[in-house]
Amino acid sequence: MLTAFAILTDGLAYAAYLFMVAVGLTLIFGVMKILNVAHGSFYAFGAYGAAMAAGIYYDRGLPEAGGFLFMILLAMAIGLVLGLILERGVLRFVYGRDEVIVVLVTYAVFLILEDVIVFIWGPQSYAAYQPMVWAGNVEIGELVLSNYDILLVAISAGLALFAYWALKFTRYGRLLTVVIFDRETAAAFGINVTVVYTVTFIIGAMLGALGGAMMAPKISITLGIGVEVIVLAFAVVAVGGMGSIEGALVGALIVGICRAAAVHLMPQIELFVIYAVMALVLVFRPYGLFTRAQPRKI
Amino acid sequence: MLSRANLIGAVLFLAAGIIGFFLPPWLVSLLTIAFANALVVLGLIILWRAGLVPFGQALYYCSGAYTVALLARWAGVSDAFVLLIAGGLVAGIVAFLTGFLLARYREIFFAMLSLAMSMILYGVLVKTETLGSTDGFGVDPPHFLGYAPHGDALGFALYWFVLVVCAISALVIGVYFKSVAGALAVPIRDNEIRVEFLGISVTRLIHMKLVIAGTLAGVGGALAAMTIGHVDPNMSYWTTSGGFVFVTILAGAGSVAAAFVGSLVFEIVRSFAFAVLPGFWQMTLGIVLLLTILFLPEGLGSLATRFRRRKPDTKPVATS
Amino acid sequence: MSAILSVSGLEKTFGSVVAARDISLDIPAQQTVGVIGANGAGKTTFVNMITGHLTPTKGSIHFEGKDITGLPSRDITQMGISRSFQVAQVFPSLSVFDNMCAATAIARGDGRFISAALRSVHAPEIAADVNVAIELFQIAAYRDTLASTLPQGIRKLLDIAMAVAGAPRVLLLDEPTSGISIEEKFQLMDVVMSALKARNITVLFVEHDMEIVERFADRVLAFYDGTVIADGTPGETLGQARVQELITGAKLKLPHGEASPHA
Amino acid sequence: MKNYAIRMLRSGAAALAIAAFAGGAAPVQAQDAGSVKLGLVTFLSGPAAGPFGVPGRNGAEILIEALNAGKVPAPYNTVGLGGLKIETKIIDESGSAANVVSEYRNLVQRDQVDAIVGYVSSGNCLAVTPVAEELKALTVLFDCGTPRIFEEKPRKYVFRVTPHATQDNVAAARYVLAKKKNVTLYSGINQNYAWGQDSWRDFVGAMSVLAPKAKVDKELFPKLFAGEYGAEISTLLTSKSQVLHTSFYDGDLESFIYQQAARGLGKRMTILATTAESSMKRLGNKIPDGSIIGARGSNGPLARDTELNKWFVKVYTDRYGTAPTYPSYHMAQSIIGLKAAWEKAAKAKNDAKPTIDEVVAAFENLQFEAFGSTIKLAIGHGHQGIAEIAYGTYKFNKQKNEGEIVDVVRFPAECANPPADVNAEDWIKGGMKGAKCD
Repeated sequence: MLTAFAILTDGLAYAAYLFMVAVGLTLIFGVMKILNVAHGSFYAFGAYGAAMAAGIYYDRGLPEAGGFLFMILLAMAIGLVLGLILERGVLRFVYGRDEVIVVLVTYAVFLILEDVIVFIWGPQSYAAYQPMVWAGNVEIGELVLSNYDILLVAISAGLALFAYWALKFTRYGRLLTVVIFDRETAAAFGINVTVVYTVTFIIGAMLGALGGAMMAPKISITLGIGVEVIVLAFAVVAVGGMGSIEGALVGALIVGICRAAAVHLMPQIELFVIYAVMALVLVFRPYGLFTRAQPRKI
Repeated sequence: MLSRANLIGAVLFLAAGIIGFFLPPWLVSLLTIAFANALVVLGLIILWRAGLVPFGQALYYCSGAYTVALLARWAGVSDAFVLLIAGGLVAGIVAFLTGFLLARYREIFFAMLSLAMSMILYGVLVKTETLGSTDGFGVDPPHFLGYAPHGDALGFALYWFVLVVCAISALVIGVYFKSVAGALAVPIRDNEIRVEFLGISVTRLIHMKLVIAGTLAGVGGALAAMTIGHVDPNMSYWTTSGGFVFVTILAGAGSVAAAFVGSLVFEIVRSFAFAVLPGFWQMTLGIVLLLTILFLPEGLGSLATRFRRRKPDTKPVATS
Repeated sequence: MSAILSVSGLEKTFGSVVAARDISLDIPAQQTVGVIGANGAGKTTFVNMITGHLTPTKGSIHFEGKDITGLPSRDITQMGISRSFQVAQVFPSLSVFDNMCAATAIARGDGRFISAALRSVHAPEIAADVNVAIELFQIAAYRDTLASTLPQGIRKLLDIAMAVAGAPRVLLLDEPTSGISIEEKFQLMDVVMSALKARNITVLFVEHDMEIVERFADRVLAFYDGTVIADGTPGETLGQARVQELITGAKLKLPHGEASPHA
Repeated sequence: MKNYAIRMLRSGAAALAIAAFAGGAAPVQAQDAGSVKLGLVTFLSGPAAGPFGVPGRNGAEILIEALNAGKVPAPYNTVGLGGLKIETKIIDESGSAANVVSEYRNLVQRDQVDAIVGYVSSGNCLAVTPVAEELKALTVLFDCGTPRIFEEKPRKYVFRVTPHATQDNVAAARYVLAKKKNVTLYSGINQNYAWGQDSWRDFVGAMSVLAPKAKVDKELFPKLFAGEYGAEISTLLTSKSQVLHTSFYDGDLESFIYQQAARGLGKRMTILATTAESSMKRLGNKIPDGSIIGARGSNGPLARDTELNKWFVKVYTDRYGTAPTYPSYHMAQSIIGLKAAWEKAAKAKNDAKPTIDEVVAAFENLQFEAFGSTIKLAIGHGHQGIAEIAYGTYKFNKQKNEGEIVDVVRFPAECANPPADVNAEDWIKGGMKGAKCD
């Protein structure tokens, strides 16, 4: 019973993390059909930015609660700038090229940004643990849960609800839905696809940076944190269905719970459980759980 | 089949072999690794022509390498020819088995599934302490039909061995590209349904391509294991696959020769970046990749074509 | 003479939508059959079922006495039923010659993959076949042009020529003249039909233009709401009141009527 | 066919031109009789750069600068190596084994270095060792921990003055049992790769020899660089273990410590972290008081208070603003060991420049003063160093706002290392016979 409860809470906490890193990736893929390897860089920049913000903020002894907000704001500002530069400076030149070529472009960007991180922040590691310590913990039976994890789950859930609301009920969201559904029609209806692309990419970059900022208090921010995230986010998105927001949510939950179950019940398979889940889902649902192949008309 | 291309290929091959005697050993070793990797890239070119780009080709590369390492360590096999054939064969079998699944997938889904498969092998290898876990283990220098060189002689022997394997592979793949199955790559990329309606199974054509590409990757891995003298699970990590795709894009799918040129240029650029910009080699590689995609969309192979087109006396290509 | 192609009780449903139902007919060898009907009447579904692109929900299809129901399209092609497409399906990044070589090479293959990996796609016998075929379909002038840059009519011809490369006994043409200007339509059909006649191919073609149907078909099938509502010579079928009301438009008077209202 | 041939010819020519260019751009430098050329290889990019690569490089930088100026305290106050100034070439250790081996060959054959000091990753150490033997290139491995290097085969040109990882875990077990005599249940969380697997195996082996009644409860092996340990911490919270062993380092260690701090794991069990010294400064009060801290030897705050150590800490801190951590020590002691061997060989030749084979002969079985302790190349046929190792208990000093290590226990080299001719795993399994702990 205790184990089941622990699996559930750990799985949820991990899923919250996965959803946060996957949601921006799936949004960009859905709208632009770009599998963005540089998403890992957004995550890393977000985390580094948050650490920088924590440094600036807490060194001045300002009230604890505000620091978290400042971290998130700074990280998202970095995401905005980075997204804008990449979309306008690089990606727009390869629109219309093969999907896989565009993946390689983002891979190149990722390689470059890895060294830009060294250039800006140096090779040493950073920490931004203050918000997590400030949040404290709560005891439930034998288990002790971190309030910060609970907060992350809440924020992720909020993000999912917000995304649902924004796509369904805002003008821009409905516009996106049209573009995701059928690009040609969208252009025919006079939607400015260029603007939609730029805005979407920036939102995706900001979401990636947000994911980094949210994780920053829990982790040591070192070189290479982006690499780990990319493949995880890929796995989540592949399981859920590329380009689907609800897919990212369900994918994150499945992967999160499976991993937590593996840690508690069969630690020896933890290393590849995520890929096994991904391969298994792809075998039975080649396009993930929430998207279908569109049959070609002949 | 003794065409002019093959003749020139043979001359180049001999030239490359002879040049080896005049190059410093470190450059010979660099060329050896570049050409071993070129075989993996050649396999990727086969797939790329059909519109398929796997992010998990390292699975077969690693299978080939570990086959060699395990045979050498546990079965005491030391003959390079036996090891090579075993490496290619095992990788080919792995490709044949995974092919039943992979051949049904396209585009990004194909890339992702192949990535997942190679990462599962990575996980298994890391978990297996008897295989040295992440540290991997060493491979003793191979013998060549009883000839057991040391030092620089070993370097040259390996170089020649790799060159011969490359030449044979280039010849075979050259024939394959001109064959019906090989030439159907572009039709498959362009319009799969049409190919099916012409009366041939696209899935099985792709399956065959996967097996050929997997075997080549295995042969490349086997050669790499003998050349480096060490294998480790990183050979199956997704960044290794990413590196091969990188070289493929750099090379372009234009010709068999592109694989070798691309791989060579990549290895030189990488080594150059390590020596000159030790802290920023990733950025250098990223910029090279980006510039290639933006300004050389057909890869390095297209440079030669462009150059030739400028010459007035050649027949213009019908349209572009 | 027995039927080369016979279908009975053919039905296809997509969920609750019935795309085809209760289709039974025989087609004798070397007949040229026109298929008419409004969009959504089930014509393309019918063609797709015969060529294996769709599996019928019910019913059977026999070709030369063999049951081919539900076989994959490539097997059906290998047995001798080819098709062309409403939107020409060619390989845009290859030249006309290479398009034809691909089609011919596949057709001449023995279906074994090892031999496909060994035979050259530009073998002399293949090139010879291709040269004959492009002459026959009058596209030889475009031999080295990339398919992506071909004019619409030539692309249609290429599509059909590729379908014929396999020396089929039955050929299904799905709207061979769609997207072609009125002036060019007859010319195109003349080229195609004479080429097909020269090879004794049984033809089934879907067409909206009643003049074309009238001119080229020996027999006309009229589709409505997923089933055949009339089957006979062009005169018989097109003369039926129900066909005129539902498909061709009541006003249409042969032989010099207006173009199909559905075009 | 023709196009193909011409293309191939042209591309071939182009490639050769580029190759020639690359060769020319990194010219083979003329051997200067007045200097010694040293290749340094360590991580300059990727996750291992921050914790190991860069501190290692920094350690080399200040030490070599001081050596060239003759400013290192006695007995190392001679200039460079035997009067010859040291030139360095630094290479990134990142990339595949193929890259690492290629770059190793480049250093030896293209750049003609006299010796190489480097390698953090055990996999890389294993990969370059046979190449070093083949090229007869003197190589001092500085930070990798696997005992396999000298256990698989005797080596001639490869040395490692830094003790291997076995002693970290054997000494850890001895310290735990000295401080907590009644351990009955313990768990481990280690990274799922060779380092973590080996560390845990050695620790469990030593524990079962020293405290046969203590039982293992949870054995957790999260992925390397996982960063998220929620599920692992939950599992541990449900365990009644008194001690938690971990060989996590830097990024992973810090992430784990932050996350466990938020959930109070440290209040339930004593954390034993074999490498925590290198992260101590950054972690501050997040490390629970009473945790057991190791430094992979007598390094950093666990080093002996010698003149040499005081000097090293001072110049390092002056230059980089933080005290040196154990990777800096490992690098510095590797270079100092090389210097000791070099000068011993030179002395035998009346201070003429020794050949590599002479240095190798002098290096074998060498004993020398390093920064934190004395190192003896006593095992691995005289190629593998052993040294005293210290463990201590963490205590956060609120006044100074920094951590301290108290209750330090020093274990002699022979207490935590196997004798010369026994391999580490067998030694532990066989009950650690021949250990001298007095």
